[in-house]
Amino acid sequence: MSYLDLDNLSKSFKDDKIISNLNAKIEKGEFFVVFGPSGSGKTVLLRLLSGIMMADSGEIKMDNQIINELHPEERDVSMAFQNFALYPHMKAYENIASPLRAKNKNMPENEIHEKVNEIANLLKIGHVLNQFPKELSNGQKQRTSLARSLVDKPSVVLLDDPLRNVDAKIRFEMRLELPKVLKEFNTTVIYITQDFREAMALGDRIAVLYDGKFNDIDSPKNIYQNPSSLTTAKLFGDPTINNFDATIKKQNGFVEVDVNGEHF
Amino acid sequence: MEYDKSFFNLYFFTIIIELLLGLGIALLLAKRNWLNNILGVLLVLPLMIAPALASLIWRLLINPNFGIVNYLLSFIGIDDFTWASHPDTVLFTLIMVDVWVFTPFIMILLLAGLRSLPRQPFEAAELDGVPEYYKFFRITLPMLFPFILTASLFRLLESIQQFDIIYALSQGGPGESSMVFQVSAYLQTFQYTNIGKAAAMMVVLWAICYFLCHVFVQQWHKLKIKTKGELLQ
Amino acid sequence: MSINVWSILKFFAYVAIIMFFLFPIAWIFNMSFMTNDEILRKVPVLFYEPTFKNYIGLWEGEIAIEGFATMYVYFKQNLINSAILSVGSVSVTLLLGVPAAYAFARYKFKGGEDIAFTLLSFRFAPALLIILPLNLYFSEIGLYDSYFALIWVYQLITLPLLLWIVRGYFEDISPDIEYAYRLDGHSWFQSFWKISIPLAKPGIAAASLLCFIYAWNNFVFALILGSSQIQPVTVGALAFITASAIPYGLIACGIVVSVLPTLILALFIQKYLVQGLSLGAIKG
Amino acid sequence: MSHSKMKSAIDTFLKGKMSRRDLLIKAGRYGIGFAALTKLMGMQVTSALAAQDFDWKKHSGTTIKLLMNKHPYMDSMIAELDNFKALTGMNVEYDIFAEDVYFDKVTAALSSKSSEYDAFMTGAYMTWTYGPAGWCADLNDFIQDSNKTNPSYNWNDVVGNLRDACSWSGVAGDVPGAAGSKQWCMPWGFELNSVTYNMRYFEKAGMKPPGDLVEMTDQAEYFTKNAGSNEWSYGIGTRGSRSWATIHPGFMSAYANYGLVDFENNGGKLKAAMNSQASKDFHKQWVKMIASSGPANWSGYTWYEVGNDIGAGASAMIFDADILGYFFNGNPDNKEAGNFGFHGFTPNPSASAPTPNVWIWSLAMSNFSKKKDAAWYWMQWCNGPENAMAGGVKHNQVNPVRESVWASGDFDDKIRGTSPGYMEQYNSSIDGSKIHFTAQPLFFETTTEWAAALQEMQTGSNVDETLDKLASKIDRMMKDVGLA
Repeated sequence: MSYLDLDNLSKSFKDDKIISNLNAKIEKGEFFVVFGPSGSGKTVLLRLLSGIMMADSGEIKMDNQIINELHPEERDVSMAFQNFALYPHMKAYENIASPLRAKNKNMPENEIHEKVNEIANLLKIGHVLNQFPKELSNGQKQRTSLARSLVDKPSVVLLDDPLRNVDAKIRFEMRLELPKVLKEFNTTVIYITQDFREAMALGDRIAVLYDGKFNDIDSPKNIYQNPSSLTTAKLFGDPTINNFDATIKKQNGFVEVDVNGEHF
Repeated sequence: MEYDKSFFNLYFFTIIIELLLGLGIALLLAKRNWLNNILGVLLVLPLMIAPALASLIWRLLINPNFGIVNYLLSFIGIDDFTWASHPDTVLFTLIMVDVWVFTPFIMILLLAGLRSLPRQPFEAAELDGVPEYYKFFRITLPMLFPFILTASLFRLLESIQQFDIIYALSQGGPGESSMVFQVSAYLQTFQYTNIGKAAAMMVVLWAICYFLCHVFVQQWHKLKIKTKGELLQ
Repeated sequence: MSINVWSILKFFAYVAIIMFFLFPIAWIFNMSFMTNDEILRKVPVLFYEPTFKNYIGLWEGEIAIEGFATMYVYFKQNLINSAILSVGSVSVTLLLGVPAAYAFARYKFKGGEDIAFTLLSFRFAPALLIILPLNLYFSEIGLYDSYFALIWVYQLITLPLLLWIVRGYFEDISPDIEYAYRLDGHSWFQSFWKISIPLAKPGIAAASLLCFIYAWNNFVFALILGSSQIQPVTVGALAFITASAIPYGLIACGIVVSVLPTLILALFIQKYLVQGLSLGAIKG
Repeated sequence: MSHSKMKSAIDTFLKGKMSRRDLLIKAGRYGIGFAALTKLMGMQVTSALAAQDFDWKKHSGTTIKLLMNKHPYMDSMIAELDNFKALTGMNVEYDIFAEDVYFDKVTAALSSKSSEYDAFMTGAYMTWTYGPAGWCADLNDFIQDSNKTNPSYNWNDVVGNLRDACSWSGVAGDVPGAAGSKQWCMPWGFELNSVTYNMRYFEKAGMKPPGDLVEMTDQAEYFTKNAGSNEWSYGIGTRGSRSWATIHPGFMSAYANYGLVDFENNGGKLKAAMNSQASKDFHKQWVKMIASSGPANWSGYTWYEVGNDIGAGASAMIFDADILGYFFNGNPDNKEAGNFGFHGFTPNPSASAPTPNVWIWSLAMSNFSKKKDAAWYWMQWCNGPENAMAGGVKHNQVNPVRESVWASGDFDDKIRGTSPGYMEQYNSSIDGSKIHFTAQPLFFETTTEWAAALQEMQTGSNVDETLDKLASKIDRMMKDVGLA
């Protein structure tokens, strides 16, 4: 029995089908990466899961409960936003403590203090807890945002391309660090990225999202070696090579690649 | 109608002057220091005086017999300025008092707007060593535009209806030289008791406002979307 | 060199602005300590013995004109009326306007823009057009001469102003910040109260101040819809003019006193107005 | 001893059973001077009225509400109001508004047919609109009804010109007071437009107050030309705002003195007459005067600025309401208070007496009042002989509308003591004073246009052309309402 069950999820805006009949089963404790080109509906998917948006049809089951109609605050889900979404008028400490205060009405102040410090130290931001978001570097903001999503040990953590807005050095560091931290929490992670290397580095499984659905769901290795379609294969190709205008055609049972008039 | 021209002159000049002046002051005061903070409050003072009372005091200030303003002007060689009592100077006088009273309204809104602009674009521009005027025209002004539109919308709507300053200073005279729609509607209502006729004029005025407002609001929405770059969802 | 020119220009701009906007204010303040005789001179008197007669007269409500008559002013009551009307109006406006502004900013519901525009159109309903029907209506339902009725009518002026200014500020707040707060486990109301309102505070402060000023300065609604018992200072101060003098000193004094509450409010609110950017980086 | 006998004589008088003449003879017999008699009467007024064959208590317990203008008349009424309350057991509430906004308030209240106010202050011109519109009651229904009006009220004691001026048939062109007129309001206090001049300045210049408009123009010019080294700033103060108020005081008084009329009445059809040759000549003279030696910012000038300027010594004389001079003269806060002389002014060299256009502060009854009878009790008390006397003698109720007050020694003493020439001015002017306008429903429209035309002429436009334009404009306006 899977922990998170997405059954025929659909969502469209006006006439635009963003997600159509999407299915997935995600296990407890799994690091599940959703990979797809920009505009493929990754963020919408996360918003459906978090309750920020409601699905047009289909079901989201969590631990066998249908949670479609639940408000964000009623779902045992946390999320780190791509743009961090820190509360500008609260210090980093209060940002991180926010879920603790919300979900555990009577948690004593010292326990909150302990938990905030624990996660902050783990993410190496213990020294900036007294600062406002605008005083933090992007890397620190990103860690604060992560800390906020993890501090209350939610069952499911949604990470919306968290490394997108930080510079290359930090991104590299975090790519190594993140799985370790998340493992300690033994939580289900749904991680969104449009960087296939990141997807391959982090995911237990990778789901490839385009055309509104998951086209492959498999381990990084399998997807890389046996993509189910050309599109998937192309997405996982090395970007430098594919940097030409190329037309890919299936002709006479062969794959024909046409780059600047030359056939392969 | 015979007062179309002064109607046009009055509103458009007034609002443009108030906008430019309000924007200028807001930019001057944008930086936070003690002087600017104090001025930011003190410069709102004219707005805090009811227009009816402000006009009464201005009548005294520009009175040729006792007015301090006239007295001071005589030092720079301006004697017997006719203010609201001559067709050549009445519009100037009305605009001046309106500007005095209502520029602070624009100033407050734009100052609040200026101070709430996000910093990143400015920081980036500074790093790139972009010249001041470029920063102003390419960053400040476009980002401030929704605020400018809001401010001018309210000023426009208000000044189209507002009559107390004009009525107190010139009653639309001398002759017909400063006669505007709302003063004549006021006369129709309260002096001539042609309430029906006045109501008809007011409905026309309302329709004009409605139309102007509609145009403004549409522009406002467009600009909002444009300056935001992306609108969520 | 160019920096010098720039700062000299700036200096003159400051001087010009202060002269134009603040000199009349300073002169009004000055006049409030003068007698009419001292004010009405061909050559202005610069040195005179300040008198508190005007202030005392306003406070006591009775000004004896020696050997002639006694003048009664009801300025204290006018001040109280202004305070009740303005505070009442702004409170109601905040209560109705802030949630409404939020709704218009956040929820693109059907007809939402039309409702927002209709509310805005109240603002330009010419006072002269609506005042007589309103008078008739209020007389009929027994609301003539009540604070309640005036506060209600004042919403025509204050509500659209607040709605449209604050709406812009709400729109500037990234919705993700609110979602993040709700994902933390807070209810919609908590996120509105703890996130949206604090972040829109500079806008709410600026709009409230403007609403207060407009309510305080309103003239025609109170005049027509109320008895002299509930008239604000704006109408009250005009009654200083009598058949035997225009007491400019007293009028100046009335202006000074009537501006003080608004000025104090502005000073109090100023820290929010200034706060704007210091919270900064609302978008990330 | 004689006092108690006198009291009974006064009682008899107050009951209307003794003529004033008889009373005075009796007083003389008892050796009581006029002043003492007046005082004695004042003390006894309330009890005397109460003792009449008239049920003053009929509306006891009723509250009426007044809409009033901020004015010394109102102050003097309030000062005596307790007497009325004691006499009738009624309660009186009042709303007072500044003159700047007063008529806005009246229009709003009446046009919405509000029963809020039972009686209000008004001018006669306003009733030309209010009356035919059905907003105010015809007071004849009350004055002529002996069941409603106390026996000593004596309506005929009110100056006849004023009584007439407050009544009108409602037919455009009909003379106020002519047969078929309705009494839309009753006079309470009035103003004659005469000359108030600064005696100190005139003495310094070696002048006497002007004999006619030409002399006035010359004198005014002298003052304006010699303003530099002197205290004053200019010669003659008149109103100049774009409003009926500019036409009705000095201007209309002088206009009428030249025998000029605003309209020619051809059997109910009115034709504007401002552009007759005589009128054009008059306008030229007038415009020359105000342009050369009126206030520098003449257009826009209201009554209180005219008063303010003479009070502060900026103008040497004004051609405006006599009471304006009177009040500014009396208020010691004005720099030149106490220096004013009054002068009945005959602008036309070939006219024999002044013909001031009259402004009458009057009392009218709202037709929407639900307590008309009670309101009438207050009205007949308010401008009744007793209260008029108290107002004139004890307070600042100038000019009183009752001949008995003018004839009283106390009032005479009071006025002569403070205002040189005032009584003479009154005596020379009152007979020629009336409303010199043609009564018609567009009074405010036409006079406002007239004022606007004056403003144009004062700032340099051609008098003949401007007046022709004005006349045709006014003819058009009259035609629109079927009056031309």
